[in-house]
Amino acid sequence: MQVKENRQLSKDIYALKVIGEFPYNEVQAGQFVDIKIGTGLEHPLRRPLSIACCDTLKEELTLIYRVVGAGTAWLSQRIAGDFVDVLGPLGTGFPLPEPQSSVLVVGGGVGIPPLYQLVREFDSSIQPHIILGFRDKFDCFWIEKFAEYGRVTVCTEDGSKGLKGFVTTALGSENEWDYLYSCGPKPMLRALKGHFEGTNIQGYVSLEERMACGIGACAGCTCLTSDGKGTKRVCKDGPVFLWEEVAL
Amino acid sequence: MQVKENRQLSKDIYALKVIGEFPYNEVQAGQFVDIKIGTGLEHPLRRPLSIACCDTLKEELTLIYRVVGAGTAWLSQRIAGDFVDVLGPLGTGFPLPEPQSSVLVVGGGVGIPPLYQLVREFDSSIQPHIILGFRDKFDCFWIEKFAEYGRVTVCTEDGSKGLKGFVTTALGSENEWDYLYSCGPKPMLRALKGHFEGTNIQGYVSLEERMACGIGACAGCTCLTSDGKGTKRVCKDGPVFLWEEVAL
Amino acid sequence: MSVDLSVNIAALTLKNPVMPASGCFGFGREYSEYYSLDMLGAVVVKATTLHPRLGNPTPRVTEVTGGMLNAIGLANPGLDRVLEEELPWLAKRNVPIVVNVAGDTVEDYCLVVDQICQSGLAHAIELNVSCPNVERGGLAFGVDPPVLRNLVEAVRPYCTLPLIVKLSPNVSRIQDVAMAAAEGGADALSLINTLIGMQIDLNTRRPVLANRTGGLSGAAVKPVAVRMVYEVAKTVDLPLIGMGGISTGKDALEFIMAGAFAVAVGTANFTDPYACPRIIRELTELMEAEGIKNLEEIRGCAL
Amino acid sequence: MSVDLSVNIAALTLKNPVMPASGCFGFGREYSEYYSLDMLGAVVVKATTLHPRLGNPTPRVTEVTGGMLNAIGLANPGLDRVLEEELPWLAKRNVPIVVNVAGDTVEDYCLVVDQICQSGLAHAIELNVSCPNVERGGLAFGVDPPVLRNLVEAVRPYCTLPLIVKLSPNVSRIQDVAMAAAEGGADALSLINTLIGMQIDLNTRRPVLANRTGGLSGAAVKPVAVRMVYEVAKTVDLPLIGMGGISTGKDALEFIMAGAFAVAVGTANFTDPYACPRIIRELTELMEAEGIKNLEEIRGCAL
Ligand SMILES: Cc1cc2nc3c(=O)[nH]c(=O)nc-3n(C[C@H](O)[C@H](O)[C@H](O)COP(=O)(O)OP(=O)(O)OC[C@H]3O[C@@H](n4cnc5c(N)ncnc54)[C@H](O)[C@@H]3O)c2cc1C
Ligand SMILES: Cc1cc2nc3c(=O)[nH]c(=O)nc-3n(C[C@H](O)[C@H](O)[C@H](O)COP(=O)(O)OP(=O)(O)OC[C@H]3O[C@@H](n4cnc5c(N)ncnc54)[C@H](O)[C@@H]3O)c2cc1C
Ligand SMILES: Cc1cc2nc3c(=O)[nH]c(=O)nc-3n(C[C@H](O)[C@H](O)[C@H](O)COP(=O)(O)O)c2cc1C
Ligand SMILES: Cc1cc2nc3c(=O)[nH]c(=O)nc-3n(C[C@H](O)[C@H](O)[C@H](O)COP(=O)(O)O)c2cc1C
Ligand code: FES
Ligand code: FES
Repeated sequence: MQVKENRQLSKDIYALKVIGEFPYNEVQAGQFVDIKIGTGLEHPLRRPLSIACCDTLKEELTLIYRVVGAGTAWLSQRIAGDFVDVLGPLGTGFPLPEPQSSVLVVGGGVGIPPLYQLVREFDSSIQPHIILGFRDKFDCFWIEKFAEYGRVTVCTEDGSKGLKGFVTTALGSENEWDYLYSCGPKPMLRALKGHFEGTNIQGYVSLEERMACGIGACAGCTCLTSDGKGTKRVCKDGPVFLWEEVAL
Repeated sequence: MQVKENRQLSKDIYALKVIGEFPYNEVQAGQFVDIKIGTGLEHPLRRPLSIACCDTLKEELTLIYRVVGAGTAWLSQRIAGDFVDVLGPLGTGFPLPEPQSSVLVVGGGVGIPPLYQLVREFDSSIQPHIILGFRDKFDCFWIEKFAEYGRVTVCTEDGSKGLKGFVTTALGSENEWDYLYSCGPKPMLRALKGHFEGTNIQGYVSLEERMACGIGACAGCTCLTSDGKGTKRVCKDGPVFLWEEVAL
Repeated sequence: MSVDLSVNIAALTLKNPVMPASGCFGFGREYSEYYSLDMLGAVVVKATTLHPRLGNPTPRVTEVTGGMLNAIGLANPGLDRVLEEELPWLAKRNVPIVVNVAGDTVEDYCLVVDQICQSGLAHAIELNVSCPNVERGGLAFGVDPPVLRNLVEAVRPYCTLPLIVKLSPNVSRIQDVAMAAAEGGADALSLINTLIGMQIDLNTRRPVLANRTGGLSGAAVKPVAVRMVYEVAKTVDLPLIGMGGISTGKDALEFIMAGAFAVAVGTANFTDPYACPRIIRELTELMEAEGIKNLEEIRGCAL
Repeated sequence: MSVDLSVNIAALTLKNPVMPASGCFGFGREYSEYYSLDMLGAVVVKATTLHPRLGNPTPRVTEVTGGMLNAIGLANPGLDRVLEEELPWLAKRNVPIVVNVAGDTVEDYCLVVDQICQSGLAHAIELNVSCPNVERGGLAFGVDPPVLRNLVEAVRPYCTLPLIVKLSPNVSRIQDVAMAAAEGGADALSLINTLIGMQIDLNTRRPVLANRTGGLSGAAVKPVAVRMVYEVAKTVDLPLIGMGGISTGKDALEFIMAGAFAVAVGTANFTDPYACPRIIRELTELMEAEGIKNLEEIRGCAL
């Protein structure tokens, strides 16, 4: 696909827009694409990035990524017009909530991107509460874009924007939700599950694991099922799971 | 250094002009530069290319290369403005002839480029005979540029331009030369040496060998001395040698 | 010009010499969404063990320069489910099936080989004696010639299909283990499995892989693999399946010139899910361009 | 913050842990045109043998993905000229000199080690028991524990300087050869030398290297090297010099975290003639950024 724009959103976070042939219509929120790094043999493993926005009209995908290593550094240097090899959409995304239901959406850091595509897909009857956790005010992105789809609460670890603390700080006492959709670091997912233990909430978590094939063939990215007796492939069976399915 | 121009001269031959900081004034004809391929770790060995032209006024180097593998293919894709990592000048070049002497210059294929810088450095009293051997008419380059510095005879293997045959075809019976400067495939150098056996000609050959360090430290590129009892480093002691010094 | 890509490995006839490497292709289902498996010379499935295995904790894959490390730890659904669910599905395609077998004990190997051969669902057995990730697993069998010979001899009577023994590269003299496998009764050899490597995360200051070490594969190991194929081709008179860093038709040709009858493609599938059919096409085009009519013409020409 | 990069390897004190690897730096003259050798932790010179050696026919180097193959074949001017011309020049710099010694026989090793120690021109000996390129050379000594132990024991009485034994990676269990070297009396170990590889030229259909096989080095081998340093650090109580694919300060840190006291840089010098001083600078900056005051703080932290 071709880079349309690769914009720096903060010190190390970028939004990459790519266009070109892609099965835009098949995208499900929570799915990801797998991107080839470099043109040679130095980087044989693709890098998984969630689909932050799939615009089927404009035929363009947006990916939001943090530069953490060689692959994302390479990606950050692509400019409009460059080609990148994008495989996808891959994995199993978020099942959508029933219309009219009460929905909580919680994301942390670069776990936030797939939730944007998710809230875009919600039925208009749904007004989710969206909790976004960032490191600090410089790390924040897309808050206004999320605000178009629901009530947004921002938390930062240092309190430099919104509430101070982790996303759990923003949960409050209201526990009567039908659905929870979450993506972010494992401790966050664990804390969320703990918080809602015993309620009737239907909780979806999106997991991260180092991947090789990205399509379910290599068994590289498995996670344990919650009984500890079986495995699921994050790339194929997930990345989105019902939280009772998997060990967090 | 920065690419000023990377022009395709024929199907697989390119002329690369680079500018930027470089000790232009230290260049001796027959020396080479060593170029880093790619930006990552895939290609650890630099590629040696002869200096075809060192323009000290414009402060620019010209290199002429044939695309034969991954490194030269990468180089052929550089465009004006790109940066390339150029190490040099390296090696020991051609000692210049005494003024007034009669000089024969013989090059084959991509052995021709360093001879251009050589004839440029000749004293104006010298009118060399320059024999250039190419595969076929499509493979020819810089014939007119050489013609500014001496009498040029072109040979092609298939006779599609100039004389048909190898450069030795063009030697004729005249054997009274003071100097011979040659660069090209080993069989050509051997044939030249054979041809002038017994004459008083001072023969210089420029050798090629696969290199690692390019500066004389790894012993990768050695050639045997003519007695077979010692070695010389093509990258440091050469690439130019008196033909009695080395085994051809 | 039309080129003949077919090749015989023991009693097995392959329409072309390119197959996915074990463990990099599951049981074929996922890649069949990208292309028809019928295009392949064969399909080599994931290591199958007597009992199901969850494998090692994650992370169990990571990238290194020109390659990757894996410490999957032989995760697989176990013999029963492989026989009930995986092989029957694969057997419906029109492609020879090679089942990679691993075990902790000689008995395990014999049992699994026996049942797979009896099932009639496979066309050859590949004995994985070299997986470096399981404590009591492959490694012990694959690096000691007498131990390997014993294993192959023990398995041989149960193996009614062509028996391919897959060699570990973590040895001083690959010829010696190859010879031991031949003496034990192998019909063919495949090589190389992964070298053992490690990567350390500078932030956590710990090995990246939960298992600490993992198997190195990909372009980085290709020179070692080509050398080993060459050494074994010179000394052992068995058909060889070469692998280790193959990602283009040229790479495949390099192994064939070093003496390989066929080649397997592992890590390259992850970079490009279409790697296997692309390599078949590139190999065909190279042979056409060079006027090579069949593989025998060039096999081992660099020896 | 100021960081202390100094390190002791046996009786040798290095101002920093970075040295060029043997064979990749000649006897220092060429690189001294690029920077002052005084910046280095030490200089390890090319393998020195009793008699001069021309080495193997060319081509004897070639590039592979993420690395290179070399089959130099221990080309060197021989003990006499090394003692007369090379070491005296180098001894005028302010940097410890490690002389890498190779030989075909135990006697050769003893003779060369003896004379170098007596010359007073060196600070340590590195025994190259692993060069894979010479028919009767290093390989035999380096891959068989008892043979290695004998060699080290034989050399030990002649070696009045710190004795570093350089291990070959072409073995199944590096711990066993490391232990043998320790038992023989080594003061320190360096690892790894090159893996054995091959590249075939598709045009000539022959191995690229005239020697056919060559030693693989560079980034491609780094995971194997880190793993081996890690394994040896866990089992043998000697200071280790780690090498294999180091081209940045981060790479150096990875080896130190795996248990290395110091590191050597080979192939990376060819990519960047300033590699060694750059790596020293990068390592210093990394330690500053991470608040690491000295190397001991992190040495072996990944074990
Ligand atoms: C399903 C999925 C969706 C993701 N979506 C996003 C996203 O939308 N935005 C974003 O910034 N990041 C996302 N990540 C994480 C992202 O894939 C890694 O940050 C990225 O691969 C790091 O590559 P690198 O080369 O820069 O880092 P390096 O550390 O150099 O990577 C080395 C290797 O480790 C792997 N790796 C490193 N960190 C991770 C990680 N956290 N998870 C998985 N593999 C890792 C890389 O893929 C690569 O193989 C996602 C991960 C998964 C599994
Ligand atoms: C002193 C010297 C001057 C040279 N000048 C020129 C010149 O002006 N123009 C030109 O076109 N070529 C020149 N060459 C040859 C040029 O260096 C090779 O064609 C080039 O390195 C090939 O690189 P590659 O990656 O495209 O090919 P590959 O075949 O992919 O190269 C793989 C490896 O082989 C080495 N190699 C391949 N062919 C040769 C060769 N013929 N000589 C040396 N090493 C080789 C490469 O450096 C590399 O390490 C010169 C060689 C030397 C030694
Ligand atoms: C993720 C992964 C899993 C593997 N699993 C197995 C396995 O189950 N059995 C086996 O014999 N080899 C296994 N291998 C080794 C490959 O089959 C192959 O021998 C090796 O990867 C070298 O080939 P490559 O460089 O093309 O990947 C595995 C390799 C990888 C990368
Ligand atoms: C061209 C070359 C020559 C070498 N010569 C020697 C040698 O003479 N003695 C020795 O012990 N190791 C020799 N080596 C091995 C290196 O010292 C080092 O162990 C190996 O290259 C791994 O490090 P690297 O990946 O940083 O190159 C040589 C390596 C190369 C590339
Ligand atoms: S990454 Fe291969 S199975 Fe998930
Ligand atoms: S290339 Fe290293 S000595 Fe010439």
